[in-house]
Amino acid sequence: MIAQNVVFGVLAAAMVLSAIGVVTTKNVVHAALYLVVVLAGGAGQFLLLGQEFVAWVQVLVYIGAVIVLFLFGIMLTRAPMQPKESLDNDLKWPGLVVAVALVGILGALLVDAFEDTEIELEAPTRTIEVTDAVFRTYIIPFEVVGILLLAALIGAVVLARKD
Amino acid sequence: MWFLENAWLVPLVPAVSFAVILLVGKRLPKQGSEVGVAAVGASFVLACGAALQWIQRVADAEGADAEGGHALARVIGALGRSVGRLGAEEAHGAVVEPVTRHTTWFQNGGVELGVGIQIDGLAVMMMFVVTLISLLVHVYSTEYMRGDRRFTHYYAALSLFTASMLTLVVADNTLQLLVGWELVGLCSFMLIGHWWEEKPNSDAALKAFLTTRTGDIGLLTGVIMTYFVVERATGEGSFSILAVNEAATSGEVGHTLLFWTAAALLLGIIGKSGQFPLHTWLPDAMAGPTPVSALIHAATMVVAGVYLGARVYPVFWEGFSIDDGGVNLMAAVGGITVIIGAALAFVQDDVKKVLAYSTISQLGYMVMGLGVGAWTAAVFHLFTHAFFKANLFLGAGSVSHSGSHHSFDMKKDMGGLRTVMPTTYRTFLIGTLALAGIFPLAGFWSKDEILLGAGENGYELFLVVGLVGAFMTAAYMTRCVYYVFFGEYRGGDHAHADPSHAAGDEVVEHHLAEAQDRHEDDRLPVATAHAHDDGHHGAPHESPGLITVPLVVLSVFSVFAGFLNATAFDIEKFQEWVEPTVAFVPVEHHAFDWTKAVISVAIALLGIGASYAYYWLGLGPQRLAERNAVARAGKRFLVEKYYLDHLYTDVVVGFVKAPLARAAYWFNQHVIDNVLNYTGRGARALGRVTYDYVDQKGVDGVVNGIGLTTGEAGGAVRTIQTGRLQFYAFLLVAAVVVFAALLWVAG
Amino acid sequence: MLLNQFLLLGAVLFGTGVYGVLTRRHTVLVLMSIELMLAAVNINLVAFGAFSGSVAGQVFALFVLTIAAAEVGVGLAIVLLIFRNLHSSDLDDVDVLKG
Amino acid sequence: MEWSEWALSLAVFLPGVGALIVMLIPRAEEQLIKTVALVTTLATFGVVVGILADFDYDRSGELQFELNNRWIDVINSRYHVAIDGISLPLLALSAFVTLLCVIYSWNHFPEPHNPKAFLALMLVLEVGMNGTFVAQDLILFFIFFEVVLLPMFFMIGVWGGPNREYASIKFFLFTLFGSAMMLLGFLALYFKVDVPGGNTFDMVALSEAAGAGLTRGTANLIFAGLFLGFAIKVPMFPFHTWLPDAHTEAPTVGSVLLAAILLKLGTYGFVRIALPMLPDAAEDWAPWIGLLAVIGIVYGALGCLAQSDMKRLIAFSSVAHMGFVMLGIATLTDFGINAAIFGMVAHGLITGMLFFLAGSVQHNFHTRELSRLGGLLVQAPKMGWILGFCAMASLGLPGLAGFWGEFPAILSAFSPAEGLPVETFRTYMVVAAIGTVLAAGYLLWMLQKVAFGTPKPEFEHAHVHDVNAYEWTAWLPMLVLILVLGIFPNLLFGVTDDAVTQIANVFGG
Repeated sequence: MIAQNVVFGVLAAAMVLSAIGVVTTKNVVHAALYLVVVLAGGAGQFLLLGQEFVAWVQVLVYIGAVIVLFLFGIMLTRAPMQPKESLDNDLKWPGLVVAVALVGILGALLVDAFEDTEIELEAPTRTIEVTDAVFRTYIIPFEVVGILLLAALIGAVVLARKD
Repeated sequence: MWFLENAWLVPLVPAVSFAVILLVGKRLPKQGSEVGVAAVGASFVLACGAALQWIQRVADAEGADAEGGHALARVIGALGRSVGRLGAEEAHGAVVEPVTRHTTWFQNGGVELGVGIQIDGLAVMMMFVVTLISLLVHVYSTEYMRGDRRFTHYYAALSLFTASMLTLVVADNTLQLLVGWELVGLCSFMLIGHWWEEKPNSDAALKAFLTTRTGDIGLLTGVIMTYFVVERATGEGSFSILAVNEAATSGEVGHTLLFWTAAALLLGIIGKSGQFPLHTWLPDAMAGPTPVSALIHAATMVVAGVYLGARVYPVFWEGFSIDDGGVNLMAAVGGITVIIGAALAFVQDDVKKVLAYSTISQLGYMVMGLGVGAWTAAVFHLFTHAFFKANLFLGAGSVSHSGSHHSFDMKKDMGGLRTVMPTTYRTFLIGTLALAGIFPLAGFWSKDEILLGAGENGYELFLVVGLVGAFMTAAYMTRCVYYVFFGEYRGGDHAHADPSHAAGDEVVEHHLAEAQDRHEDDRLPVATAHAHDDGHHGAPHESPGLITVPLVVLSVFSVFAGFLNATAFDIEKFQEWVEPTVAFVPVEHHAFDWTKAVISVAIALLGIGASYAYYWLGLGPQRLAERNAVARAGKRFLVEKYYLDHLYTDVVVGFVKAPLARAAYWFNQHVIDNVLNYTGRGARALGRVTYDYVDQKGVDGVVNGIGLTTGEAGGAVRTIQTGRLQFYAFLLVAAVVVFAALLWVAG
Repeated sequence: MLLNQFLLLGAVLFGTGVYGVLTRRHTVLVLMSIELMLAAVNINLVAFGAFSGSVAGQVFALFVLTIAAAEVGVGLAIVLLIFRNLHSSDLDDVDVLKG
Repeated sequence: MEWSEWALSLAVFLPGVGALIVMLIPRAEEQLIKTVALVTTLATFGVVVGILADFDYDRSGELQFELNNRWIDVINSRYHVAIDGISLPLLALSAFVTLLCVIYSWNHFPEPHNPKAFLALMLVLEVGMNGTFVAQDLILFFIFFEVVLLPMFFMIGVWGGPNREYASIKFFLFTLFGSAMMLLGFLALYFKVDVPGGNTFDMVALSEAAGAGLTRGTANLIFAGLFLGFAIKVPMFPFHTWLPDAHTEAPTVGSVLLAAILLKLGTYGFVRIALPMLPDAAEDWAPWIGLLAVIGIVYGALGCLAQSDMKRLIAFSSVAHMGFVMLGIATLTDFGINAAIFGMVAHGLITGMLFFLAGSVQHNFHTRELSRLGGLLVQAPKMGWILGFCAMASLGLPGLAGFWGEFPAILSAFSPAEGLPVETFRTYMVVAAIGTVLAAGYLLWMLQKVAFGTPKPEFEHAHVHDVNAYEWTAWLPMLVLILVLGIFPNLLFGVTDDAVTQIANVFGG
């Protein structure tokens, strides 16, 4: 158990630091790369929890596709690659206060609610169980999401098309 | 009993007529006027039927009360006017129940609130007066308003007015009374603003509506309080007038509540009946057509306030402790109005305005009468005043219609008309004498009774006020008669040459109307329109029969109406028929006092004499105002109407409309609307300054910070414009956090 | 392992995301911050799934992923469009529609 | 299933079906699109008329046409719809006004035209409005409440006036903010209230529980959330600033719907949710609500007097009128709440009409500047008279509908529910009565500016059309209703009374 906790700690620290990087860095490309670290860390956490499938999907879809998309977006909009004076608006301090307060209240609520509840890990969830659930119990949402993706695809093409 | 039980038909008939005139009036041969006349005629017949049956009912009750006897004989007897023979009847003590009918109007909170009729002597009397005068005005208007640009609308509004006024009269509950009250206000608005193309007219209409509406704050709250007066006494609220009166007399309602109810209702009366200090709208209301002034702003609508006072009199009686004598709010308001109204009548050049101020003053008498406990006298004065004041107004209308080219300026456009307009002159003179209170005309009897009541009930102050008022009334009316009918005719051709010079807006008005009629939309300049004037605008001449007949009818009433309650000859029919016997207060009746009567007539004659000496004989200090600074200031004070109009228009309305409303709006746009944006700006500036201090330290940073903040100001303006998505998101999140925290802490 | 350690991690990531959404001026960065928030939600879902021993958590996490992908796609398309028309991707500059 | 079970769902979702069909029709087929929209709203109105006919008026205090199906089991939220005497008039109003709006827009489409999108949005809007009035489950209510938001956002943002972007975003964010607070309140109700049978979003059960198990503090806090949500929608002072902007910028039909129905969602929320579910908190809050209400009355009136734009003036008058409604609610008496519901319907009809008129005036003169207008009665007498009629109705002339919303509200303030500070409310009463005079002031002032006098030189030869056939069709029913409700107020009071009495009983009133 200790090993797992150590791994968690390392991953969590990396994630939090990278997340802060995402929202504070002055370079847009760096932000995207920081985001990669956060997401990869998330995948790691999933593995730690024995949820293999979703972990790999996270790696493939997010890190593989979404981030690439972001980088494309950054390049196409000629976002400032070099450190710019400020990428922030003037809500910095109020925003920080609110965000900290939000974390505080969420943390307090969570601690209050779950205290020292342990996660009893059984064997890692097998992919077959997941697919089983997706294609039986959640088949309708699955199809809906499929349509949504299609619509988003077409929508994106229509929007971005030059005409 | 049929007429009494079905008295709801009386308002209903004109109401139907209103709808008919509105919908098909323009297509009828006489453009709807025939419908109006017929409907009001029918109402008049119904009202007369109700009056006869009420008299019979009173007689029956007395018959049952006394030794009995043949009812029919008593009715005939009661109707008779022969002095002495029947006057000795002792009527007191008989209880005559009002005839009531009602049906559910709406229910609220399980309480059913009704609409219905309560017909008693007071209501019957009012029904009679309203329908009679309305009928005469309808007939008169067919000639007077002939060719008007909105003839049909005029008749529709008259019908609606009659219906609303009668609704108010027959109402069995204060709420329904309020409905009628507001509706007559609406009709008054429509008719004052009848010629709304010209701004002064619509201004006058607005002023009338808003001023009476100001009084209605009181009426509204007062009516509401009557509901709770009943609730205090019986446990269940009600607007029923009978219930209110019973509750007020029951002694179970606290005096404070009754006082405030009475005070609130009095405010309503002040607004509607042109009492000081809300009287200023009434003279302006003369912007409407003259028959309207006669019907609405003299004889009927403006007495609605007095009627209300008479209707729920026990509330005032108890609330103001009228029994105690001395001074009370109601009598004071009435007394002040008597004097200030009469004083203003002296400086008017417009004959209608003289009459308007006279109306204010006479209404003051009525309110004062109620205030001093002379209920019957006040109501009797309402009754007689309606006839002679309508007579005077219609007479003034007749003069302007046929004698002065539609002008009402008696100094410039009238004079010497007594020979060319003999009928008008005679009827006007009768009206004047009746108003002045000369024995034995109608005004004498009613005014005398008010003075008598004031004297006997412990209100000596108001006796004096009344006498002073009587002197002034006689004097200004004599002045008015002098300018209109005596001296040289001054209405030469100058009115034609320079129409804008004429004081009455109606001149321009009427011609415009005719120009429009003849040339449809092709609007001609006023001067050209004059070229088309034909015979009836030429030399002064007597008005046609449609105008003079109503005048004659009214002067007959002005002469004889007073004998209904000629206490000097022991006739007390009016009191017997009209005074309520159910849920009423013990008002005192006093024997006729010859001394006081002689004094009051003498004072009136003195007033006439003084005026006669001043105007006819040229005695006294002529043109004083031009020579003496004090007199000039005094006159100016009067001409400016005590500056009350300035107070209301410039100070009150001006303040509400300009600084106050603008300030509120500014507050809205710049404070409330921007509180979010300013919060953001403040926070931003604060953050920036802190950041600079922490981060860059030193003077440089401060300078930078100031520079940035100043630069921000420009951005902030833009901030207001764009709505700043992220800023709103910030607020959203912040609020969620705060609420979550609060909920967590609380739960 | 405690359930809370995952949940708290999620909370911190979420808060960071909120901060980014509120303060970043560049549209793409705002989108990234939203991704951050979604990632935090995913961690919560998966943690609860593991805690309760059901696959529902995973399945929902998958849905979130899909929807996030769709959102990024459409979002970037819009950004592209705005950029093409305004030559800026600064959120503060997106105000042409105002009067 | 019985008619009585699916009737409400039909009334709610039929416009949705219509919207779908409209979206499937090619944009060029304008005539067909309009016809479909008209038929849909007509059919919806038909269904509502059927409901009106079938409604058991002797049991108007009970829920009727009830349907209670499983929906989201996880959170114990059910598809529960039903109506009683309170929701019935509002549902009818909603279907009625939408129909008239479709008729009015027949040839009045604002720029950029596009009837397809416009009508589709209007139909979706109707789904939300009807749904809100019939929902008996908080989640369902919330969803419909939010559905209303988007179509209106687009209506203002796309078809609005020159400053539409600002107005629409302001409207959207304001109400969204309120909704978020309201949702928090709903969740708190779900978790905190002791209801037999476990946590629930069911409005009936929550009303019966009447906040059982909550401490006074918690209840007050939850009420605060609900208050924010509803008060912004009403809108109450000082949350009203979105309203004048939204109204001024919105297209005519948008303004009408906004005034006639959308504002009522807020007040309806108070009556249906906030008061019965949290009676204790309501008592604590009532004096403050009353205070804000009377401030709104006077403040709105003053705002009106400062306006130079006819439509903005009418918009501000809404603030004042909704103040009367809220005053009625704040008294927590049956009289007051009845008045509030009457006021909602009356305000919907009257202010809706006024916005229609403002729209037509603008259509004719291409301006709404009061200083430039004048002599409407000369150029378009019928329109002028209708404007006069509506102004009179709006200032609360007895005999017209507006009076019955104001008078009982003022009356109830004389004697509010037990436990409320009597003197405070009597002060409110007097202030509200003064408000009626101010109302007369600004409305007549507007009437004088617009209708009286002679046309200004610049418009002397303008081509002005008087009320046309479409306008007559759309307006006449409203005008008739204003008159009929004014003369026979029991048509409405009779329906609402029982249901209202039940709510007010909680407060011992």
